[in-house]
Amino acid sequence: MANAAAANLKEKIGAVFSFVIFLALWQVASMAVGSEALPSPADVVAKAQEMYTSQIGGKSMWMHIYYSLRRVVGAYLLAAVTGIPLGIAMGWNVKFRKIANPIFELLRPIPPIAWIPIAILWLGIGEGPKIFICYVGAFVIFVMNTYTGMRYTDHLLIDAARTFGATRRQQLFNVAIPASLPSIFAGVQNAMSMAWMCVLAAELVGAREGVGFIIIQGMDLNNSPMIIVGMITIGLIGLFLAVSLRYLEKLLCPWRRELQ
Amino acid sequence: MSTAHASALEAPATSRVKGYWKEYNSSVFSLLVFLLIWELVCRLGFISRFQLVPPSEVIVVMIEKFWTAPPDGATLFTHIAASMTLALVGFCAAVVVGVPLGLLMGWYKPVMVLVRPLFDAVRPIPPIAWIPLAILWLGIGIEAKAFIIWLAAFVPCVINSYIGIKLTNPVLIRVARIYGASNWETFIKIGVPSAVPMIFTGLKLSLNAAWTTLVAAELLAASEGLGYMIQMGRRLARPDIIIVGMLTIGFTGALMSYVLTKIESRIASSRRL
Amino acid sequence: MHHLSRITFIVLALVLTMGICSAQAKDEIRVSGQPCLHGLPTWWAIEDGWTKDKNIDLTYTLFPSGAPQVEALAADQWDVGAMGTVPTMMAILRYGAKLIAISNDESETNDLWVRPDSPILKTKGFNPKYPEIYGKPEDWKGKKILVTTVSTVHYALDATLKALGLTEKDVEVVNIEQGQAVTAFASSQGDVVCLWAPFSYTAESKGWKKVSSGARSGAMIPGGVVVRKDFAEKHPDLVVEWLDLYMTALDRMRTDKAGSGVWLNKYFAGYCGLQLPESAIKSEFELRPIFSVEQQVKALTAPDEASAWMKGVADFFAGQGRITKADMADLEKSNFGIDASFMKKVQEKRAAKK
Amino acid sequence: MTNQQLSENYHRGKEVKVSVTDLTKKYDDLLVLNDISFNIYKGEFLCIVGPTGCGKTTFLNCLSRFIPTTRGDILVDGQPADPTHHDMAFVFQEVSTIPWLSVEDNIRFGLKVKRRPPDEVERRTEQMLELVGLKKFRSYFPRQLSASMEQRVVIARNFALNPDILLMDEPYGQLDLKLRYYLEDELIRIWQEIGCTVLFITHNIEEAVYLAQRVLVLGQKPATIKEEIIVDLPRPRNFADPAFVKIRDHVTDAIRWW
Repeated sequence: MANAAAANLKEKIGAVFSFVIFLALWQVASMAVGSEALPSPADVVAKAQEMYTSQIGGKSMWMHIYYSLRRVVGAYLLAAVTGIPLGIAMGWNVKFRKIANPIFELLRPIPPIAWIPIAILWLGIGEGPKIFICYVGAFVIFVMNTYTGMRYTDHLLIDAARTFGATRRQQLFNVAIPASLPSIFAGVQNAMSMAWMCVLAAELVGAREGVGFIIIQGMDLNNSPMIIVGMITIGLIGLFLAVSLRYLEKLLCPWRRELQ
Repeated sequence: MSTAHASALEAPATSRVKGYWKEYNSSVFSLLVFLLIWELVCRLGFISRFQLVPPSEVIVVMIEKFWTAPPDGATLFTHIAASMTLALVGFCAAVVVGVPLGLLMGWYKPVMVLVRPLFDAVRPIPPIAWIPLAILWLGIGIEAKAFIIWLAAFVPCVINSYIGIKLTNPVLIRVARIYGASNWETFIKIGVPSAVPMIFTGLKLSLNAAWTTLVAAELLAASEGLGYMIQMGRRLARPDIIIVGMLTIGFTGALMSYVLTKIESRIASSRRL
Repeated sequence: MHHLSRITFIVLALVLTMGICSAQAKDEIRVSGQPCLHGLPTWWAIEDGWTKDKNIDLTYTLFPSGAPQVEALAADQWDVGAMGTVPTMMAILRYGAKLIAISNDESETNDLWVRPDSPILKTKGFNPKYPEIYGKPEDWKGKKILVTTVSTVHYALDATLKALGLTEKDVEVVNIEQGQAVTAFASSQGDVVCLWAPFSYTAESKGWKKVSSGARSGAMIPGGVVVRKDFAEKHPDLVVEWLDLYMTALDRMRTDKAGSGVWLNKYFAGYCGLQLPESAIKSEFELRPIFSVEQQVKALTAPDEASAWMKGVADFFAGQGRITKADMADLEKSNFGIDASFMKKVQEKRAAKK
Repeated sequence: MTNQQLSENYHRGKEVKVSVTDLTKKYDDLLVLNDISFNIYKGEFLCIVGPTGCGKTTFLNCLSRFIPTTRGDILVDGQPADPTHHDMAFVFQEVSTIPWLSVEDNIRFGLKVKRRPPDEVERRTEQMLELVGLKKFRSYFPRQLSASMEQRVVIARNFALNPDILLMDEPYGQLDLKLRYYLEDELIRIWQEIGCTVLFITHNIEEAVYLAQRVLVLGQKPATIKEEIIVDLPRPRNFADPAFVKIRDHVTDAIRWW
């Protein structure tokens, strides 16, 4: 116990240490190349304070964050609701797989960002295309992970269920789906980071609100502290999303152990 | 005599073809139906031809694009070559840096304690958010674009190498230790080889990430490449060019991961992993 | 398969219902615009309540640039709007949109910039026909030029090179978006950067020097005001009504520069999120000639004005291989989509009022 | 002969290879090994038996320096034990073939880590391949082998070093009976041929008596040596031999006692 606490403390000190080194290097680098190319940490903090207390493009920073989050979460839920059942169907029913897989395989390798023009062509501007882009990104991951999980379900398990006289339906709901949960959950995390990346891409290409817009503003105004504050905000939200998902996962599936 | 021989040889071949056909007929059928519906939706005017181009036209444009440069300024091959170069440069750089870093993080505690916090801090920032800084720091040449792709490909490389080496069978580590191997030697002779399968999984994810980010990277100062082609399609309001660009990205990406999978299975089978 | 199409259907249906629900109202006109001077009129009309006693309802959508604006036109997302010459041409060519007014003359705000130490600045007026262009052909040769290709500023660059007796092959053209171009040029990338306002003002504030522009190189770049084909056919009266408002704003901009400047500043800073220095706001009105209703009617009908300007741009694109001969023929057949009837009705309406 | 005499005879004139004195190991407050002292003679086959969880594995780990000892000395040829200086070998409970190396490369592994000259590496490898009868399978990978073949590879790898001491931690615990008997005979055969020092840990009394020249019985945690039994039986031994049964019962009693 004492050892573990000591190791934990050591790790924390290490983390602090590495950040201190990082900040120091940042400061030195910014002095070396000039604050134009790389603003110092202090500049960034000052800018952050200003940005979070004033309005950008007629909205506060919190509103921008809200807009981005709304898009991501909406698209993500939609993707989960549609992608997981599709993956299950593809993994379970051979006929369905043969029909759906080729089309899925045709569209799957197209990166979500490449869908942007088509999304605008079909859905115009506004929330539609942005949600659509995030949806495409998360959907593919949900389907892939669910499908992989289903396909690699241990056949022994299903055979065991069959010998107990389980119906096809019971085999699916009591054996195959629970057995593919780990793979599905791996997708849960990946799909979120993909959706988060996609919302940025969508906002970078055209939006009036959202955190991606902040970065584009920073670039258009040639204001590098603003860009960096935007990036840090994005990173923090990404982290927040990942952590809350992990927490949710622990809550829902306490049996899953994680590799440290 | 010879005819009997020939038919005996042919029989398995035809049955193999039949087998393939049986395996894939419904897939081929479903693709054809998909294309047919797509064609009809466009032809019958359910969707305006400015929003979606029928597949027949897409194919024509795609074939044309193999040797004609207008309207986007380069042939399809030029675009593919440019994009692939870019993606592979970023990908290779990510592998060269990311895999050793992940391995060292998994093996040496101090490396992990120092690097992990920074890595965790940078990781949630999507690569495309770096575009403005990439321009600022690296300009508008291939460096900035490769940097964006590098960032995208770097993360799975590190994570998978890290997990791979963490999963090294402890018994094997002890085997090396008992023979008096140093920590470094154990790392090289036991840790690294045992992480190889995970590293390969990471490489596939990496390549995928690299290719996904490509379009975003090519939004940034490019005069050729598939992302640029799509961009030109937008400026010229040419949905056919956009769709050809999208499909080409899809095909090329799928082809590249197929090649990597082949390489992997070749290496794996030579080592019987 | 069924699943997939059902999913897409659901997504589409959801989004469409969202769109329709929010769009049902009285006589609605959906207007599109950009963070630019020519986007101001509609926003101004909405904010200042010009439509209170009128039977129309304006909604305004801002687009960062022309490409998504034209894409949104394909998706029937807006009815009327103002945009640059290139998207205007694309909207006309691909979607049969009508050019009903010239928002402003953008020739001077599509400009080419260099850093103060550039050798191009040493000479001026090499070609006496274009006295305001800087540099000798030798100075320009081999320069790396950052430009958003297939755009009006690309047209201005082309005209400048022609004026110096050069072609694009003599220089290195790098395609880049406007915001990125500023960032890249600021970090010492490239030798010349081609920008349009408001990015030009950033260039100015950084001390970069203007070496040419559309106006200086004889390239006329008219900002287009367009109407969607369907809408023009179904609601010509609404188009006239809106155009009247638009012209009212333009008239104010012409006559009351200071008063309009306040609104432009509000539009930029409060709505578009662009912080511009006061001098930039002033420049907006100085550098962009704006036409009155009478001038508009003349420009739209005279063979040597709007149609000639559009033809200049179209020729440039045809020369670049961006549009085909068939496209060119289409454009000429439709007289570049120019339709003066709406502007004439505005003129009649105003005459009647007087 | 009484046990006492047997023991005295056994120890007389033998050359000490490994000497363990006062070996103690604590995990925080948990005492696992308590003051263990004994010698291992050169070329001896020594078995340690004890109930499950008595600290056998901890003991081996201390011996091979995988974990630091709390107190006490372990000397090999009068020098503190150290894998980098001494030739130690270890056969683990788990199968420890290296999956990405072929049979022959597995056997070479230890020799190469020890940086033996190449001609010696080749010679020893050939010899071991012959000895364990895997010549035909030299280029196979562990995945392609049966469990018994894998264990033979591991044994070959360890004997190839001609180690100062070979430590074996219940190596056959996971195998079925037939295989175990076969490998036990194999082990004895190789040991007799090569003649190195073996310390074999097991919880299987029969196995211990079958293999060992001498058996040490460990008591419950904290582990201490409870009894030493000399197994003075001719080889090959027979499970049904009354003398064998007598010793086996004696060891069983010794363990049951605690």
